[in-house]
Amino acid sequence: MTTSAAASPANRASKYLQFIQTYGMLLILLLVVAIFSLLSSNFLTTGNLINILRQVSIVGIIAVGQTLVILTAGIDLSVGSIVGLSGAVSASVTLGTGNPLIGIAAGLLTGAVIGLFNGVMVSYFKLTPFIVTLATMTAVSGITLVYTNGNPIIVSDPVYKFIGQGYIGPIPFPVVLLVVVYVLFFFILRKTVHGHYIYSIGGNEKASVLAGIPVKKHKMIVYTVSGLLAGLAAVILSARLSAATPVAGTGYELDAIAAVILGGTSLFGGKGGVGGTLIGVLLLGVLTTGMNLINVSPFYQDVVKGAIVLVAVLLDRFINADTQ
Amino acid sequence: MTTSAAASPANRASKYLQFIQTYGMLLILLLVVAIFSLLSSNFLTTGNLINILRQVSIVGIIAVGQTLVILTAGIDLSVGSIVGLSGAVSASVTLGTGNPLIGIAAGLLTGAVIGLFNGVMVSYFKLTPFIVTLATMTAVSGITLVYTNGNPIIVSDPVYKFIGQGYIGPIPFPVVLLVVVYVLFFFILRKTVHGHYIYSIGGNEKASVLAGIPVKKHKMIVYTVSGLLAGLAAVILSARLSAATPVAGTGYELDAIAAVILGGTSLFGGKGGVGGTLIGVLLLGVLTTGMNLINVSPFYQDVVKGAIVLVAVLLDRFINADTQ
Amino acid sequence: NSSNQNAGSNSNGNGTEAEGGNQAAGTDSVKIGYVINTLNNPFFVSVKDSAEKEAEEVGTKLSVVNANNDIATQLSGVEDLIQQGIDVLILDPVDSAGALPAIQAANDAGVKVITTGRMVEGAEIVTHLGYNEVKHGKEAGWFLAEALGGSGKIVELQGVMGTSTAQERSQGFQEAMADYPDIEILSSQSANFDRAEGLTVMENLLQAHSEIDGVYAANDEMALGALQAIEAANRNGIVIVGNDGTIDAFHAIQEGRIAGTMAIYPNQYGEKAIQIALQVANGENVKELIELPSIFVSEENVEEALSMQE
Amino acid sequence: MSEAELLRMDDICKSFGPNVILKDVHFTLLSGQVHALLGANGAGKSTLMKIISGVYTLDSGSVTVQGKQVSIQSPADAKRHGISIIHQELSLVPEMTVAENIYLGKEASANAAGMFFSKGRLEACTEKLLGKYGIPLDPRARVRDLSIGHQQLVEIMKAVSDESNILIMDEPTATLTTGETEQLFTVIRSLKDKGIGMVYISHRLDEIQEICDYVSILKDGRNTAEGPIRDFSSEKIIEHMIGKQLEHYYPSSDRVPGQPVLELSKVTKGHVLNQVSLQLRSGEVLGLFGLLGAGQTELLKVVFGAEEYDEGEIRIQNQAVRLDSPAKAKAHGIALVTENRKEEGLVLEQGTASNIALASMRRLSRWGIKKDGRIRSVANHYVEALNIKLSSIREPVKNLSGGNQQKAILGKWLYTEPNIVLLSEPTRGIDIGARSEIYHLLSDLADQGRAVMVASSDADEILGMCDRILVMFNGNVIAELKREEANEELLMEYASGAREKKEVKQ
Ligand SMILES: Nc1ncnc2c1ncn2[C@@H]1O[C@H](COP(=O)(O)OP(=O)(O)OP(=O)(O)O)[C@@H](O)[C@H]1O
Ligand SMILES: Nc1ncnc2c1ncn2[C@@H]1O[C@H](COP(=O)(O)OP(=O)(O)OP(=O)(O)O)[C@@H](O)[C@H]1O
Ligand SMILES: O[C@@H]1[C@@H](O)[C@H](O)OC[C@H]1O
Ligand SMILES: [Mg+2]
Ligand SMILES: [Mg+2]
Repeated sequence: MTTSAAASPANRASKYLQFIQTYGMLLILLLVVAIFSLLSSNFLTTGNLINILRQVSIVGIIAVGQTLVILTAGIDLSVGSIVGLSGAVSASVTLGTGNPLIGIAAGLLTGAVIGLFNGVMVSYFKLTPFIVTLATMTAVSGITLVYTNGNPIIVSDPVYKFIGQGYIGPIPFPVVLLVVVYVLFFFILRKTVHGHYIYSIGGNEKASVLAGIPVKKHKMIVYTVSGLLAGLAAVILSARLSAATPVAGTGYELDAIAAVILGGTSLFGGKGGVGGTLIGVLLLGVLTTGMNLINVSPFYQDVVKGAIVLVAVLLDRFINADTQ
Repeated sequence: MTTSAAASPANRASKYLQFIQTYGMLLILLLVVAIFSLLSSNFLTTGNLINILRQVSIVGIIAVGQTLVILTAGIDLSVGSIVGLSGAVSASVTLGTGNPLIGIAAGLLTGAVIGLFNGVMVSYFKLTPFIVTLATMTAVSGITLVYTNGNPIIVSDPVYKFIGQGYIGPIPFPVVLLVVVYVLFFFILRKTVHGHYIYSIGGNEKASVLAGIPVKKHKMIVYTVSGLLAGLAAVILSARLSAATPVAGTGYELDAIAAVILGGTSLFGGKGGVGGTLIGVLLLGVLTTGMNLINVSPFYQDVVKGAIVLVAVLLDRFINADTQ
Repeated sequence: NSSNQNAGSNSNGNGTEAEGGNQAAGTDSVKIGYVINTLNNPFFVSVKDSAEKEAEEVGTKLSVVNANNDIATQLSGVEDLIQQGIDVLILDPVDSAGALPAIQAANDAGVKVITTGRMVEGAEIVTHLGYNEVKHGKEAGWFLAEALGGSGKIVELQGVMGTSTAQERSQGFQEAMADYPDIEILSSQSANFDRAEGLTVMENLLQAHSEIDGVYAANDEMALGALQAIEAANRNGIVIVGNDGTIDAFHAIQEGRIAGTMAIYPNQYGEKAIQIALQVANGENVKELIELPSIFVSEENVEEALSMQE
Repeated sequence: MSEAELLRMDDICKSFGPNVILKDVHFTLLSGQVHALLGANGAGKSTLMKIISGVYTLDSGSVTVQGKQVSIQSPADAKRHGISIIHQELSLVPEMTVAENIYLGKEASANAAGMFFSKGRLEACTEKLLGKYGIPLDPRARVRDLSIGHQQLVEIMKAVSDESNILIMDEPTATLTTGETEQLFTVIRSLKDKGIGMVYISHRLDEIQEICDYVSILKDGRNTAEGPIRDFSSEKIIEHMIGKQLEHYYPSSDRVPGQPVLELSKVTKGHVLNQVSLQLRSGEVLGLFGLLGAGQTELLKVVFGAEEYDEGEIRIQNQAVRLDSPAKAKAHGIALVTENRKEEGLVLEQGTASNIALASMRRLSRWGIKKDGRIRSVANHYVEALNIKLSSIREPVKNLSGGNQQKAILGKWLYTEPNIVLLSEPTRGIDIGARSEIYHLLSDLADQGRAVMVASSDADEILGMCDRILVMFNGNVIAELKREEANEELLMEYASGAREKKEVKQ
């Protein structure tokens, strides 16, 4: 066969391009890290790196669910509001039952149920994801206010707090969770049938239906997972803070979406993955911490952040110029 | 020609369906209006209807620009932040020069320049609209804080205030502007080559490029117009308040996008128009005002709003069941 | 002109001991971190400006971080400041809950903590510069009730639902109203601490109620927005009361357009926070609780209030 | 018309990454010439044409248009130099009307005022244009609602209306029926008389013989032969294209069909299918012939559960079934090879392996986890069996040539090992060598006792490969013919409604 002979180098080249494409942003991240390290001697320390990882764990986990949803060409605006409600539920159930595990389960379940609702609306009722999840976002924030009567809920249960404040060896527990979630979903996207279908649905939903794939079911699962992961983020957040506040999570959806797209996943579906998302999450986290460390005035922080993000995507574009 | 004969009724049917499709949401709007009218005797009064129109004028005008952008399969997240900066610029220039017209021009120009910047990034540098306009949004809010040092700017110039508080006969001037903008862009979308290209670019960008259309130029124009209209909204808002506040406009992008999508324009481009957007804007405006009027507890307002939006899109889906 | 010496003299019940003590040795080597709950309104912008001004005057290093009204960002900000190697942390909590881990993290790193504004239960802090939002809501409510002669129809504009400021001010206001059976609260609506929303919500309330005698707004931004709506509708004679004591509000009081505001002098607040932080850094003794000057400002004392707000 | 040189390409090289696609290719087009560009799937025909039409830029070489060396950087540049192209892949705006699509980018030529846009005037111009060439399209119809063949006609008229000197047609007839093809030839002849030079790409060699004056053949991105058509018999062309002679183009069949496995009785769907009844037996290849819009595609989709039907009954192995989703149909052992590869067939961003595996994930996984090694070997098997030309089974299929994309879709469905294989225009865009392989492949399936039903508007292929033929007209099955009794004239007579309904055996 003529093809196999030609295949090897081409294959390698395309792998190389793909590497650059995904990891162009990684290079940029490293560049930003290098710059901050030069500007502040406190930046490149183990303590600070762990600090950054812990800080990004919450949005980082939400961004995994968001990646799945966006890969199917959908969007989930409700995740931020789920953080508010799930946190309140898990904190209050922990207080009520005295059992943190039941509390945590309740928080996760709350997230999953809201996600399932979104999924059903999007898949079975064929509603636009943007509007459905926007409506859910609005309604869920309202439900949180009603549920908490607008008041924060303090939790001091040590097991509960461990989720957010504990350590496994030198590694903060939220970071452990972050890593587990990324590894798990990296595997799911690459190695499972469900992951395969996520790409095919996002790449061409019609062709997927015609290939006999239960597209609705898989889309529904994706939204449910997104809700579930937002629930997990809620538990971590409330455990980190020893408290659930009703406004917690506001705006996290945008941070998560930004990280996903910075990481190279297309809003039109079918292209990308959680590896890129992690880089996007880290880039945003490093920016925030770095600017605090080198003491950029708060009024200028947004200017600098916006500018750096723009420069990052421009650089990325030039790195990838041929691959388009 | 066998087909032409068969085509006419099909064509008429499709027009009819299109009517229902666009105006299904109109029916729902009327339903919501009817319900509020039953619940509050103050709702269906000329005074209140004018009140609603004046209130929606700001987001309504922004939503026109957003419609154009979304029709090209883009998105503009920066419009809210433009409202902040353009308002500050137009107010401060009005104070500085003593000439409200120069101030207003400066405000509009600010919006247009930011929009142009977005447009260049999206068209010529081929960056993802979501990330570009998110970065601009962040940077522009920062610039506003730096420019104003975080403080509001009071304007009391009567000409300036007229833009927001004046009347033409019984009609508030912002409402006049709203109507002019909608009529103008309804016309542009339907009757000009530029409008035609907006649809073709959103419908199939590749085909548009292959047809030799200067796609980049037209996309750039669309973002510029979106910025310009956000600048206009900023002038109206600051004139209405007799003050420009640095946080003005925060979150308006989401309201505008929601209105556009509720109005039936597809996030994937090529389908929709400003007629639907107006209905979306009105629906959201009516909800807010209606709930204030019937005195829904603020704790429950979001729950009700989210639920109604969801019911609206569900109803709309059933009305349009066959057209999909 | 605003020398830091006058901080205590004209405000009610403050107890700073160390006037003049802030020039103590080693100021320039002290690093202060300030996590401020929000910069989304003029009140906190003034707090920040005055703190920065004071820090510059005394020549100490100050890093300000904006928590953006989010407790997680607040915690991150504290962590970042600890990484930066600050000596003293001034924390202006976003919420009365959720700040504990941040304070603990600072303590663990050997950073001394001062809180301002809201009290954080059970936290290990050197001192608290505080005010009481329930009390503020109450005082503003009383003023409004008295201004209406103890009877009338009023509306309440609340802040961002679910934030402790909004909750506590509303609670105080409602408690005050309980003392006035002849005052009817027609409606309580949220305008999210925002001027533009204050305008639109008030426009709607004016549509809904043909008779409104008074407006209680949980902050001045909403009060000023409501003012625009009322003036545009020519509904003269509505008594408006706000909270915060921003310059814009003072001017409106001067012009007789709003009746009063529950003022917490933001410039003194920032300035004093820095002074106390320095004392703490230098190991001086400070009181456990320092009440911040807050006073209701109306037509009567607005000139004085304005002169203090320079 | 004098035979002036309109276009000349010399030493054209083009690579994608490390893959050399075109190597020192030359090509010359004269005024009034219809120049066939031939080659197997993936030979580089479309790539060469995309270079002159501004879609790709060349790596090296020169392009001369009417004696002047030019640099073409964009489709707009190409138009300015008087070059138009009918792309192999449809590039229409589905939400827009026929008129809007035909005049896309040249509204000004139909409108008086440059900035303003009048739909009415576009429609009038379109009406005139369509009338001139006798093309039966409604200018006001939305393209999305047209069958793919009609969409192709729109694409053709779009290029024709450019009034360019140079017109490139990349497989314009792949989706057209004989009748439509004749219409296109009329168009071509009239353009030829005006001195317009045309490049004509097709895998249908009879068309080449009929309409072309001159032939250029590419193989693996290099020129292999060229000359006047009279010097090139079809056999010679094939030899230059694929490097060998083709024997047994169509398989010979002496099968005896078995029991009916699929039966439709009085299946009706709107105006598209009218009381359709038919039987498909195991061990037979059943042909479904019809003109554009006769309803064959709809019929297959209904059987596959991809579209609903209003009334009637479908039975599989004598059991009445309700097939309301492709997933269910698949579970009943049915496969459908769709006709519109980009929209319905492929996940373009994914590789060939991923696409081939898509419909068979259950077999290619355990506990929900993919067997990657198995997927690779399956993909490699079909790449070999179907001779798919690609650089890697992971390379996005959007980079494959049209014909190779079609083969990937075939591979996907073959691997599901269906008992009932439905195919809609399965050889569309496939080169002559591969086409013959597919015919043999389908024949083998039938020999193994599977049931094959092929919808095609290519009468020749229907006649060559099917054991039995049903003809559709206006949503009705109007005739059933045995292979022996059928011929092209008869098929056309039924398909065009010129001959009345013939008794259809139930
Ligand atoms: N954008 C691209 N990136 C990488 N490879 C490409 C790209 N476009 C085409 N190719 C490769 O170039 C080769 C030639 O493709 P081309 O489309 O020109 O073939 P063709 O002769 O038109 O074939 P067909 O008859 O199947 O249409 C193929 O192997 C194809 O995979
Ligand atoms: N979604 C749709 N909306 C409106 N009409 C449609 C739609 N889909 C198909 N049609 C019409 O139904 C008829 C049958 O279409 P179908 O695709 O089955 O034709 P076909 O015989 O397979 O034609 P071809 O030979 O072009 O493949 C056509 O007239 C087509 O225009
Ligand atoms: O005083 C208010 C402050 O406490 C709150 O957090 O934000 C709004 C302000 O006006
Ligand atoms: Mg080709
Ligand atoms: Mg068909």
